Amino acid sequence: MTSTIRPGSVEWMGERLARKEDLRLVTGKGKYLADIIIPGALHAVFVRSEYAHAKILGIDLAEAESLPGVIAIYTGESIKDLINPMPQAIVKPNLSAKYPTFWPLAVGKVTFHGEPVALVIARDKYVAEDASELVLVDYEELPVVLDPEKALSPDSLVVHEKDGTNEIFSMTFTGGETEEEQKLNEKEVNSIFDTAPVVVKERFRTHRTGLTPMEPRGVLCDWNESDGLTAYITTQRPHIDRLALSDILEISAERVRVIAPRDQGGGFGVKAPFYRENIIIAYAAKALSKPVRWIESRYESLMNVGQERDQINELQIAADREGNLLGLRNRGIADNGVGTTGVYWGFVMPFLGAIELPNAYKWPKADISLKVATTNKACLTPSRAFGHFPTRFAVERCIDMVAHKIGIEPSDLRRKNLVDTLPYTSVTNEYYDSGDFLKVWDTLTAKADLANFRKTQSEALKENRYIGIGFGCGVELSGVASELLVPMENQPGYGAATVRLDPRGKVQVFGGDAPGGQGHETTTAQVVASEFGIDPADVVVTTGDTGTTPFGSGSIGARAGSYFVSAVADACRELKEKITRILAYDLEIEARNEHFEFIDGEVIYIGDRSKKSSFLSIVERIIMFPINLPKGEVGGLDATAFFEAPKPMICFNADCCIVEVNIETGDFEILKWITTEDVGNVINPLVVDGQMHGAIVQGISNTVFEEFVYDDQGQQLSADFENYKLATAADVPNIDIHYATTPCPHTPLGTRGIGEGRPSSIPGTLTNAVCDALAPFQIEINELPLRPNSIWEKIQQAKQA
Amino acid sequence: MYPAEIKEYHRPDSINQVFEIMAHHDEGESLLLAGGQSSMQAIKSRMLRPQCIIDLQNLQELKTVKVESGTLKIGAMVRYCELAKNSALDKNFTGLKDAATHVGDRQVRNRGTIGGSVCWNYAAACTPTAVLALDGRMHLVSSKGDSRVVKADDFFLGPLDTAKSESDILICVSFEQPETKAGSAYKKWGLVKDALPVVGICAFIKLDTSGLCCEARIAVTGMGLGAQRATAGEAALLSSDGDPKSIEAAIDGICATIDAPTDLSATSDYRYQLIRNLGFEVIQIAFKRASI
Amino acid sequence: MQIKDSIGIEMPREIVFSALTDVEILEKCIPGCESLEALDEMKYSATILSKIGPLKLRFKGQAQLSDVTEPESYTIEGQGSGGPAGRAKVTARVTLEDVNNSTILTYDVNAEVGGKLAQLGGSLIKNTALKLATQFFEALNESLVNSNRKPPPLAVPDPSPTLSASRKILIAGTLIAGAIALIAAI
Amino acid sequence: MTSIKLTVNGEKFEEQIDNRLLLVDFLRDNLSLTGTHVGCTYEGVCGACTIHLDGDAVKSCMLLAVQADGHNITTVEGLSADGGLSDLQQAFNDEHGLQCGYCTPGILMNMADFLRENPNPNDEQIRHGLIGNLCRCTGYVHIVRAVKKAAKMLRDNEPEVRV
Repeated sequence: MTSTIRPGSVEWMGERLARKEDLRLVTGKGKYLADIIIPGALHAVFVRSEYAHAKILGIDLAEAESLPGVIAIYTGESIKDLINPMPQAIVKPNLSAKYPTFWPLAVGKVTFHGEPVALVIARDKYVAEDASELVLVDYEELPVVLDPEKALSPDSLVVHEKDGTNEIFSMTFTGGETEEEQKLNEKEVNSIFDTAPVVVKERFRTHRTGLTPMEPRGVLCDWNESDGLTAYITTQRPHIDRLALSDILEISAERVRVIAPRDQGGGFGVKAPFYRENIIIAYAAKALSKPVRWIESRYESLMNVGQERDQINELQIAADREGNLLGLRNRGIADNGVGTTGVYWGFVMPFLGAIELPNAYKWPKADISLKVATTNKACLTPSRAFGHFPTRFAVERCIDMVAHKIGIEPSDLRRKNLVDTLPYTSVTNEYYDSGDFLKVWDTLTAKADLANFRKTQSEALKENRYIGIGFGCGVELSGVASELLVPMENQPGYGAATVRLDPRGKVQVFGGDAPGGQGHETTTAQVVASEFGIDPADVVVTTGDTGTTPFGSGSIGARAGSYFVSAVADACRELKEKITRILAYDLEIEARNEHFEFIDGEVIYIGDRSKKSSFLSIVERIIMFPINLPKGEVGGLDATAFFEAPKPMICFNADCCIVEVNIETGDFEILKWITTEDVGNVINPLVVDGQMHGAIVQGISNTVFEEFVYDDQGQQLSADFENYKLATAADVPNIDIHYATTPCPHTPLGTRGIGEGRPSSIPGTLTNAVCDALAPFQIEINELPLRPNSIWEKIQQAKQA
Repeated sequence: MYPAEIKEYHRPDSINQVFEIMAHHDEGESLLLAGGQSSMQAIKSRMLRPQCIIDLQNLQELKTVKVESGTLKIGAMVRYCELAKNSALDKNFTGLKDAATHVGDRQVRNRGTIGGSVCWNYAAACTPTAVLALDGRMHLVSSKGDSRVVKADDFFLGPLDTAKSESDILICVSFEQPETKAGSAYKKWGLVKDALPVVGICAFIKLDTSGLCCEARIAVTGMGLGAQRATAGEAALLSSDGDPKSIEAAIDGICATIDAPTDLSATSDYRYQLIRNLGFEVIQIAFKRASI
Repeated sequence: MQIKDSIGIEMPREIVFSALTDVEILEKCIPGCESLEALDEMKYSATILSKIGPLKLRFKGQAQLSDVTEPESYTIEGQGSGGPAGRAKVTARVTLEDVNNSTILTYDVNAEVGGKLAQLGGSLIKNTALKLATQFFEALNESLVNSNRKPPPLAVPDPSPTLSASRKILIAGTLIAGAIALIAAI
Repeated sequence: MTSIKLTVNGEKFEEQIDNRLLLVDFLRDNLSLTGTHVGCTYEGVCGACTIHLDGDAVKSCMLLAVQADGHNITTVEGLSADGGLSDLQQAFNDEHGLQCGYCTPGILMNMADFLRENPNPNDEQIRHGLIGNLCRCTGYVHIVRAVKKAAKMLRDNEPEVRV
């Protein structure tokens, strides 16, 4: 087999190395959740609610239970006294909100179309589905509430009666901690708006869409009295799932092991929550002491997870005639659905979305508040661009509207107000640790060549062709610091990695977070290879198994490039210190770590390059022959390091796209997409570019094609890929990526975590381009999805006006 | 997700064998399976629970494309990918080729058949629309052995509803080679490329010796009613040379008689705009192709 | 989903209304009706097998009557379950207008669909419901014209034990709407 | 139960199966060829289950296993004969044409068939050919590059030996 890894290459950081993972994935040898075989595993199929809101009067299981091959059927009533209900502290944010009580299966009533009502367990998955059809649920339909604004009105029906209200979370993010400070701030902002020469006020609506990975969810649990529970789960945070299963099922934690399969078909946040299905499958495996497997169907998946965005933002911007931004005001409303999902409960996304609303601009003053409403829809689940896809759409659109009102180029207005000195703390107290926003912006505008475009645009208009250019940008979280993650998700933010050398000089790295295809095995190997001067082929990375990896709160918020590889580098450096201490002793020279170089499989004393050792032999010496060591030293080369940056970290990117709009049909084609990225020191450009392409196309697909639709009865009408349309390869453009990097001063390698928030600047950029193309019609589009039908209608209205 | 129980699966080698198998089952219990690209969706969602499946893959005589004394005969089991490549369609029937080239995706086109598509007559489908515009004829054989030919105008009755009874088999779809010059074209609009047609429109134009239109057939789909003729639009094209004014008149005729609904995919007004936009292009291309 | 339509029946309103009460006529006219049963004065149950092309769905449903003005108009609401395929609910306002000795029957039907039926073919259902509703009333019209019924002796107490004439009318109306609803549910 | 005889990746099989067993489940569960993946339910849109049936790229979730009796099937496990990488697989590795890899087997099978019919495709043709394969991670950019590179490799080397 030809190895694509060049032996002995010197500098692995920044190398476009072909990924190690690919060799198994392109030959069909990957092992995803559904591929993991445990002999005798039973199959589970959920019976799900067909009503958006209905009492459960009774469930008749007789016929289903009599079907040969059916082993057990659970219902809410049969388990509610046997399993602790949610909420549970381990998967509950430290934020004051109303947390609904719920069990893995609906108890008393169902609150959204698709909610799990019963669980059928059978020997064969076809039989399990047959049996699920024979479970007869007697529903009494109840009225539904589907509009978040109606849900917040005092006379609305309340979905979770015990809460007494549908307003499960509300917060003001500006002015200070106390209500008085916030009120004072509000008054000051009011006066700014009263006197500002330019004020734009608009209602921005983002529809319900999100990120469905190609691999749906799955849980495979095994139980035996000696080892306890082994749970394979499609999850981004196995260590949190383990503690949650331990608390809820009351199995002491050392007898609970959660394994995220090495190969996962995408996560994008959808596999970050702790789901109720995990609980009941684990419970069933224990109760039956037989392995139980649940593979989610796409139908179930689209009705339960991957639904996010769905916000109304009443946004106002005040500015002066020269385009200096004076003030920002926003009243946000989010449609939370029923909020029955562990860790996030739905509202944590709009919470962070409000914090990130200000984006990369200097706002002297801001007044930002948010209300989150429960409705009879599926609970919001995290989706890449966590919570701030809608708020960034609102800000990036409103900034263009201000520029149009003043009569200056939107890109000039942005540049004038971009944060230009870092570190910087935003009006919502978000800390921007480092970066050069202007460098990124100027690189973009140079590539975009606006002046030339305006010429082309006017010539095209003469031929009745409407082309337009749109700009947008985004500050994104680069890992989530404990100071934000503890309150937001009740979890630590530090990265943890164990690096273990073996006597053959090979390296094993263990990480607790569970990736879903981001290439960690290769990028981590490049970091270790660069530290020890060896070949990435000699580095093996294991992730996501709570039995073998150090604690990590999960693959979330672009943690790998920021926190995980930093912990890996720290662990490597700790081992290098030990290696050089012992080598200097062996070579009988007075030298410290910085006097040695790890390169091409050797450890060389810089003072006299003839004094050196092969990496292999010094490692073998320390592990296998730990005698004649410096005082206090002991053998072994294994280190675990924990990394927490002093302050939260960010990355910054900017987008420009050019579109042509067909005014006959409202169809538009993206002719060009240019992006400039401050991604810090890059480990592998192939991987970074892949993340950017994926995020931008996800942003385009969310903005134009995908929409979760509920009818007026709360029936979810987009439960398959024919109705919930993903962008195909033929619907999206190529993407030109240009780096405009500044090393991150707060990580050992100068790397930045990138790609999590990346889709957030896409809806604004794309809609700005369409509006720019339609400038002759004075059209401003502030509602998503951005589709030809609505664009054409706006053109008709403009023609009539 | 998984089909309901299927008691019997048969793969007959002749049409008579098909009828023998069907005789053992009540009407509607057995399902004729061609490419399976539509019926398998219904079987897997369990909206269709056939007790007996009769797989037609061995019926070689249904797989041929031939021209017999001025009639193009396309076997019911001819696949989209074959239609998209078959030169026999090049002269007058490119509308069917346009449709077949953009049905679903490559994998669907490698399996799906013209017979399966016209018999399923999904509410929004390309192939039935092209067959209707091109005045195709469905050659049916019934279990009692008699065969009949049903013109497309009488074959497509409504969504999922055609003149084929449960005990009939479709042998082929035939098209009369026009004596005069003729041309056709099909276009559709969907949110994502090659999606099911929110609006699909096919035009078939015949020219007399002096290059003026002597016959015009137009069919639309995407209105929730399967393939529909738009006769009102056709008259305006007669004896024209495809000039914009008469095409506009034809489009006005179509929009006046076709009921374009509002649904999740498009508003009624937008459907009419698409009919105008695609309709104009399609008729123009049909005229151009006819005049070559 | 809304359907509004009307049909002219060359029979006096009373005859049309009473025809709507005749179980045999209804069983014949409702496309795919397999069983009809009166639960009580205001409630009725039916099993209907409806077909669209190859799709066949059996619905067990009930219909409930409300705000009746005899023999002019009434409202009915039918609920039907098609098992795993889903369900349908229909409310219909039926009005009969006397126009020089014949009747204009107008029906204004709103169909709501749930479960897979809504997800797989919402618009397909509406078009089918309209077609079947029209078929029902055409069948009713035909059966009336053929049998050339004379108006029933309304004054004479109905021999059947429980159901008063007006109640039978109402139930029949319910049936029609229920039928439409259920059929709509395919 | 019905007995079927077929060839999968060059190996002959005879199996007793249910009439209703989907071909994708037969390959994954009966033959443990788990390289073919399932990404959607009844709609058959995502393409992750694409295999070759007598050389044609088809969706194995839209076929009953009994329909494959007597036919020759190739799955992603059969794309490279000697456990190495075919030109197409190598190109995807070189150009980072995959991330999570869940859609990749379906894309490789579709594109292997596509490249036989289109030896020198441009971007637009490749993107139209990919409509039947949904990918969520890559945004398709590297996939298109990988297919283009594979086309060049295939044109330069002697044609890949069909298994």
